[in-house]
Amino acid sequence: MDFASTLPAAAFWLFAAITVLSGLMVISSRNPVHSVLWLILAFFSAAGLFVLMGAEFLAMLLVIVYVGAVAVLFLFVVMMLDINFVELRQGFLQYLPIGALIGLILLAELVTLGTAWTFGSDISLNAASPAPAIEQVENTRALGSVIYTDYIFIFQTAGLILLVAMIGAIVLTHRDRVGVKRQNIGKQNARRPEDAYELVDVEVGKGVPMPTKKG
Amino acid sequence: MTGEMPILLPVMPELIMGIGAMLLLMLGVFQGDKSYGQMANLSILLMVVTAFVMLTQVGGERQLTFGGMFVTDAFALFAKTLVLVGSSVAILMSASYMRQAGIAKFEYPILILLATLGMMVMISANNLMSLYVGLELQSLSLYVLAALNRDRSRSTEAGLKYFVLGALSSGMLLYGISLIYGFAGTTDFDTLATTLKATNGPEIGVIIGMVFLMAGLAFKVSAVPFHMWTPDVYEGSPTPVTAFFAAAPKVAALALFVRVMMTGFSSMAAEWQQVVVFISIASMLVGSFVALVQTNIKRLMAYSSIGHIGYALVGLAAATPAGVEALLIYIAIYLTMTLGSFGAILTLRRSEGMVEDISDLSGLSQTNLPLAIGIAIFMFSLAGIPLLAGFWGKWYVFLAAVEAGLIPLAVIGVLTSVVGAFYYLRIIKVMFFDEPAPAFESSHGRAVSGVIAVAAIVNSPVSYFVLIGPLVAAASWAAGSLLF
Amino acid sequence: MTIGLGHYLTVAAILFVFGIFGIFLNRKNVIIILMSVELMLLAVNINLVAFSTHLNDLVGQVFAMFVLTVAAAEAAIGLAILVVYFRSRGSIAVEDINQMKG
Amino acid sequence: MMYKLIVFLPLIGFLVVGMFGRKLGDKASQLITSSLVSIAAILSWVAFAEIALAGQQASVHVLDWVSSGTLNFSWAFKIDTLTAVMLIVVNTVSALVHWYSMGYMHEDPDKPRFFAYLSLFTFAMLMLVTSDNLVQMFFGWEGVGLASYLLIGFWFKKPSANAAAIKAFVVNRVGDFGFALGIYGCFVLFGSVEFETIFSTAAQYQNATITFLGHEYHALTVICLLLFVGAMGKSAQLGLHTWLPDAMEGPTPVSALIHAATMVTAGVFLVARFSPVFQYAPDALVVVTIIGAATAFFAASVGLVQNDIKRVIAYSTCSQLGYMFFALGVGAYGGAIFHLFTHAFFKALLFLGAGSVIHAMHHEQDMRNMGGLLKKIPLTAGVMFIGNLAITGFPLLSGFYSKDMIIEAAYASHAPGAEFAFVMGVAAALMTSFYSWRLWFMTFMGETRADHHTYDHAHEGPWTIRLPLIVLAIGAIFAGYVFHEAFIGDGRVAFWNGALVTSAHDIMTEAHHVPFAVKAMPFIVMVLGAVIAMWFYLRKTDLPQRTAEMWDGLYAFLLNKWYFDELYNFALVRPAFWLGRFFWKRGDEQTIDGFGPNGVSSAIGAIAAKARKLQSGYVYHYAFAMIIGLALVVTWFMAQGGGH
Amino acid sequence: MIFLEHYLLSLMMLVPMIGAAFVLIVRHQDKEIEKRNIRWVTLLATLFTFALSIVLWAGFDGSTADFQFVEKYEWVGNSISYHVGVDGISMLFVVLTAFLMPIVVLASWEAIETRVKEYMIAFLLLETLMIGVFSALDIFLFYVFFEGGLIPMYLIIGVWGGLNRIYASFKFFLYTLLGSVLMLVAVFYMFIETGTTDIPMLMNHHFDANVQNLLWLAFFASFAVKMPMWPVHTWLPDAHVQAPTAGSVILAGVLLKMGGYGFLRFSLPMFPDATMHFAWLVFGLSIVAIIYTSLVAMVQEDIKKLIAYSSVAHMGFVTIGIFVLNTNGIEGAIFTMLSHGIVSGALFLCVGVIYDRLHTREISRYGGLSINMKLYAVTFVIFSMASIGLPGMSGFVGEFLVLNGAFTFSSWLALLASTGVVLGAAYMLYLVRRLVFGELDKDDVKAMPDLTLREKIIFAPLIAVVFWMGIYPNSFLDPIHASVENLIDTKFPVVANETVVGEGAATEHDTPAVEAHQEAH
Repeated sequence: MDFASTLPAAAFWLFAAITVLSGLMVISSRNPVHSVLWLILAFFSAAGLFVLMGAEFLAMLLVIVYVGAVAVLFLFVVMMLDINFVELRQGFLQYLPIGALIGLILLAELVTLGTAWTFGSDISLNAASPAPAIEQVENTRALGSVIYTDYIFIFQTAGLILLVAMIGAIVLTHRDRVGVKRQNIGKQNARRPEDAYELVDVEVGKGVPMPTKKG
Repeated sequence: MTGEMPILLPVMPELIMGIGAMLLLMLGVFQGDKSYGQMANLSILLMVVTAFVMLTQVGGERQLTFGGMFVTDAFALFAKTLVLVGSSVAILMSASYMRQAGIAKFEYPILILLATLGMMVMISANNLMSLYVGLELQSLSLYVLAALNRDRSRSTEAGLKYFVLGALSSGMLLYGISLIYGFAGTTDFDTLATTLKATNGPEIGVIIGMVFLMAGLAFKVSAVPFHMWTPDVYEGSPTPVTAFFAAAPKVAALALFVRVMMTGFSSMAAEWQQVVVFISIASMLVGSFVALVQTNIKRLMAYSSIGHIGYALVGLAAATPAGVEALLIYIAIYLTMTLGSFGAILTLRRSEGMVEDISDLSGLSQTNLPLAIGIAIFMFSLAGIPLLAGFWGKWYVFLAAVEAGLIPLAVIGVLTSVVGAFYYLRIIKVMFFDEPAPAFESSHGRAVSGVIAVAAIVNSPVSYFVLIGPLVAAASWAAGSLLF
Repeated sequence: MTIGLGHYLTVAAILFVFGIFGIFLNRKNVIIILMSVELMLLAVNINLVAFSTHLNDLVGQVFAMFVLTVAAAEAAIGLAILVVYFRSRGSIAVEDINQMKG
Repeated sequence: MMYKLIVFLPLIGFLVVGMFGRKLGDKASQLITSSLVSIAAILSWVAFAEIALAGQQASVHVLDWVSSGTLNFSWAFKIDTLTAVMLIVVNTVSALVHWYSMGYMHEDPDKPRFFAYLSLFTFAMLMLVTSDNLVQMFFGWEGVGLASYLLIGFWFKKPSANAAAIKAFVVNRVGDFGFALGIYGCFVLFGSVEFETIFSTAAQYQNATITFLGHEYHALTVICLLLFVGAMGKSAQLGLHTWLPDAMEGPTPVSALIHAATMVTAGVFLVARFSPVFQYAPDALVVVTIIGAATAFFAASVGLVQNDIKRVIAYSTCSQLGYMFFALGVGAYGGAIFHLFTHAFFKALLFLGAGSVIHAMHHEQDMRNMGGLLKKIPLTAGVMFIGNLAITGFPLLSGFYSKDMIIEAAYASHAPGAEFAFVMGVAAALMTSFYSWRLWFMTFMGETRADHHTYDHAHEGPWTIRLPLIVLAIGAIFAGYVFHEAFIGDGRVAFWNGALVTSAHDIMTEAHHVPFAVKAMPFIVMVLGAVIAMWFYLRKTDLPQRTAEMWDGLYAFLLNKWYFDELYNFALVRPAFWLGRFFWKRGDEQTIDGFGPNGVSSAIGAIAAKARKLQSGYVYHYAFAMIIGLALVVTWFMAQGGGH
Repeated sequence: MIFLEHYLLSLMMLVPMIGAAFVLIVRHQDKEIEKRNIRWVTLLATLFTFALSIVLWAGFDGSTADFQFVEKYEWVGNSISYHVGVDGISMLFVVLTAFLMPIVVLASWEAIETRVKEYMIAFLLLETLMIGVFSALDIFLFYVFFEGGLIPMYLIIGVWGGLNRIYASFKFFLYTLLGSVLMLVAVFYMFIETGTTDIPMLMNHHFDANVQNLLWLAFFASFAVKMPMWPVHTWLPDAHVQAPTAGSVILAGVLLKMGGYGFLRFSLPMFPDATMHFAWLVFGLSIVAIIYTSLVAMVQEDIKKLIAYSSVAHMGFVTIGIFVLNTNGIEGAIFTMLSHGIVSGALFLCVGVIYDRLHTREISRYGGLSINMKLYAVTFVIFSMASIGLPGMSGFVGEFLVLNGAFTFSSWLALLASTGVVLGAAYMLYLVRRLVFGELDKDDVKAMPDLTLREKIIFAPLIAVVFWMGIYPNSFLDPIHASVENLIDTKFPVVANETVVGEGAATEHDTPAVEAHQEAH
């Protein structure tokens, strides 16, 4: 067993174990903050797996986008909402057996499927964007060369998706604060004396009548 | 291919929509929410323009662009026309409701535009990737729209449920895509088709991938057992949004479903037919049974739509050109029925606000006969009673099913339609046989009345003489354009 | 023992099932569900990249990238909805989200 | 044309009076109908002369009726001797009853209706007897049933009248049921329902068989028996007789016309008309003989103890009809018709006499409340005396010729059942004599048992009542003497002229040559009966009472008419209602609706309510459903192995 | 006239629709005048349609079995066409429909006071659909009309019906729908196998025997419910009882006939093998219907329910007549349907007359009507007698022909069916007795006036037709012959009659027998 082949294997086992374990913790932690942290760990280790598979760019993207943005966003929201850490209520265990059974069946099937994968004779001919040899073009460059050309349509649409996300987030969460006093210079400039005050003849013994509604 | 300028002509409608939407967005940002009416009108105009541009392509060849990721054919044109109709009518009907509910935000038409764009991408998708992005563009917009009335807990709950389950479904869909990609080596439908045809007997991985993919698509069309979001989302969302949900996205998702199955997996029909038959039967059953016990009209319409998707899927289950044709006819007619029905629901306003209970329709025929007749037409049409347009849909889908040898499916279908007829009849009963409740306010605006009137005429027996011929011809032409 | 495609697929499958589990066994709060979704998408990405490598085809990686992008957008929307929901109801416990049923 | 007039004049009367009766008024209505029927009656005698006496036949086509496939029949008349005889009987008696009713019904407010019904009846009866095909006969058959129904229920306010009317119609329908089946059988066998065809081809089918109710039978026997069921219903033969006594709820003229002289003899007419076919069905004739004889005996026995004056006569009628039938059964067709002919006179006479009594007694019908009326209404008593003599077969009166002939024929016949018929006939004759005289003695002799007021005011009716009585009395006396030669004597072959199966060497020839003891037998029993009646009701007036007590079981048995009504009520009527209610409540409502529409809809509702619970509102349930669905399908395909 | 010949049927369907359009636009400030105008417009439209139906009858050539007054236009695709026409089997049903319509309009003249406009529109549309059903020569068109008729009838029962109208209207609608959707599937199959929905073409197609059985059953499901046959008859009593008078009349008079018509138009000619195969099933159900429902009718306490049950029994005769597959049976069945259309319609009108006066259908609430309502009593008795099947009236001819045909087929059948004749008399007379006879002892009943002029106008033509049909039925049978005989000759040349006449002497005297037959004709 030579080092060159055992090292990636060891790395795989390490990353895989961490990924799976932290994945489990994400869904089983009581504290959502912990969950987020476990999620971050899962992303990190998954990024490791990506590297092992030779997808460096994606690994980097995963760390930057996910860990840097998405996970932080999660954390932010968790904190913002200030959620009580409610206990596990009744009913969880009630569904666990059947849920676990179904999950296990599904898992078994998917795993069987994964191990059953065979390299079809002419499937590689289907490759729409055959990966160039890593010695000639590194992964990031190779991706970059197709994203803006072959996949420009998808790319643009993905952009629109992000736009929707933005509009959505704004339209849902943005609100005009009521009661906030803002300076309106135009209004201030347009203000005339007549708008501000009114001259009233006060008859003796009658008092001042209620001012009529103005402005 | 790399470096070549892609052909843009086929994608012109989408370009117009996308650019137009962004321009409108800018306009909206500058003008603020008070520009809602203008924005809505401009959005409709944009869609009309898009439709016109699109319809110039009628009669053209099937065209691929962007490396085969985008396809334009008669099928796409047909479905996109329906989608544009659905979306623009939804906007048209919204104005007064949105104002009265205090959510007349300029983003609303923009979101619908973007969702519509997503649908158009879905319909024209010829690649799992474009399928996915189109789907997500649509879905994300819809999630937001569902929660649009953010101060109303029902609306936000609807958005949340829709989002959570939608995310689950797109997870499934993606997992399926990844399996298909892995086992077939491609994401392109045409290549997929040729690959699958070449191998004798499909790879198990492809089948399972396809099942996952179908699960995701079934969610989008709200077929049982992936339907459970539907009633809650329909009930919770603002009514014009529900109207929109019930119309355009259904068309788009069904069109996508058909295209994936009939082109990419055409050689695996034996496998996916089983699934489609299963979900179709389940949908028809759930749609007709559970609707019986509903009291909220919007929920009722949700179950009704589940049932109707079941009927439409009968056409897909046939897996024949006739089946696709039937499905297109069905969905086109369904579009008019559902828009009309929701138009009617939008008129149910009393001084205390919108009402949504079936019992509120009590004695409507005596307080507002034209509206009652309109609703009656929609209900009989939805029930698929002859003389009304809905019967044509049933006629063609079950015809296709019988032709494909799926006689048990057809029998189950017609039997559930009898059960379904019960609750449509119940609405008519409430309107015509019961003692009148107080009349509704007539503040719903002329647009809604117009939509109801047009939809009622379309669904009335008039359709038998004027509309059905062209519709069948168009559907047949559209179905024929799919590569079988 | 060489690490083959099957290993990666297995990891992805486990993650995916965890994601599913997280969605339907979770009663605590919705954020966990959103995270479960992220786990599912991660599983998908592992699949895609694994296939991409073994098919020697960049499409998988490109796809994974778009999935990442969309997942981010999805997370944003999801969190936004979550926030407005919390504002209107004061809770995000999954068990409380059943105003509408039947 | 004359034949059409004969038949349609009463119809015209019915239509005119039926539609405009209230405008025309009572007098005009009565006169119109009575005159029209009288004209018809006169024309009938003319027709009788033309046809029977001159040995002619006629057939008249009026209108096509039904043609469907090979089935064709028309409204058409077949006038032969048999028809001519019946025309006389029907029209004459009808005319007399019309006139009689003018007197008898003068207090009734609904006279136009009554006369319209009478004319309707006459028309229907004429259609029956003149028919040239089975269906038109059936038309008349049902038509007289309808008229009978209407007339029995004429006093529709009386529940008993209504019940009797319905009973008459429904029991007759049972008979018609057989008749109709017989018609269908004829069509199947002969390919036609027209008499000409049937009679002319009957011989060819004498060995033919027909599959009836899954078995193969002799075709003509089956058909004859089915037709005979019809005859039994109309002629109140044993089993289907129960309606006739109840029919006495109708006004008395109706009883005279319909339930004595004409309608009830339709069965006899039918069998006689079908004699060309019956002669090839000896088994059927045996049945006819036995039923007829049994009826003769049964009805006479019941007549012994009845107290209602009309019921006695009704059972008497029933009994006499039995005679006619066994006459037919033994092949003495002419004898049967002759008895029908004479019976029409004396039975109508008896009924109208009874009507006169009832009229005199202010609608009292119970003989126990009569007595001593001889002084008050001597004419009535006289004509009823004549009637009694006639019916009991006093020599030279009409019954003597016809009834004795029948008994002799039964003796002479060697057919199975004939001996039985003879014995029964003689026994019935004894009883006939007894009850007839019992009636007369109870009504007219002794001290009156009526209350004084009624008795004092008892008087003869107007001339419209008296005249018909006198005419009929003349008929009762002379009809037998005048016509016996033609009907049953040596001239019979020429007289019947093929209308009945007669030949020079048939049973009647044999009947003329029976031993004297047999010939004397009817006379002896008649005298015996009369003497016993005298003994019981004139001498020892407490004897009936004591006899009844001594034989209380038998008495009750007879008084309750052999418990036929109770039996039918128990075996048919009540089960029918019980079944109807059972089918309705248990069948339709509980079972068919319960498991059908209502059951299904509530089951669907229950399923829907359960299914609705699944939609719990919880996101995780929804997700769970999705995943279960997915897992199921995946497992399905994994288990299949994916086509590999 | 040429115009009429070419477009007569379409015109007959169009006229009521135009009438409905007119009714829709009738407006007047005074609601009473508006109602009056609406009624007149409706009456005129229906009368005009009736006049056209007379033209149809007059122009009908009874010597041929071909379809006449045929109109055919391409409609959808090249498969479905607008194809209408009549033959001997359908022509008289069209006339019947057109005949009954003015009568029911008159019957509703005063009985319907609320929502007159909708009411009249519903009836006019119903007329169009009913005429359409009987004249459609395209199975799609037939189905559309057949089912479409449910809508107005549903509304008529539901809006203007009695207390329990909602249950009845739902039951009516769903029951009928359930039956006919199965037929729809069969129609699909036939369309796919033959590529056409054209009825004459389908009649000439021979389906495989096994397929025939299934198709036959599917059609049977629809027509048996519509007939209605036992045990799917329970919707009828409810519908009849709850429907307004005019609705009951149309229901009994026309809608029930669609089932029998359907058997004759589809089941027999298209699936002859299956028809023979299943004949005993039909007979069994019909016999049960006749006996069972007659008994049930006897114990009814509601007049309309009684008549409704009697309809079921009468329809039992119809189905027997149809399936004995000989000329007499089928012609008798058609005739019975026509007669029943008139008679039971008239009986329901009779019920309507007293219902309008006393507002109850309970038999025990009436009695002795022949004292204060003489004309009414006469009318009622006439129709009762016609219903019983008294010779000389319409009911007899059909019943006679049916039973004659049945006897030819099997004596058992005729025997059992004939029991209905006895029971029919029993329950009808029992009803007559309780209704019009007896003592007049109830004050409110005493106060009821006799028939008004309007009611006399309603009943006069019905009575006339009842007698016409009974006395000279050839007017109605002549147009039928050719079509029925064509049907039997082409589809059922050999029918296994169980009532077989044995050889006997017939062989020896073969020639004379034939001669005798020839003489008889």
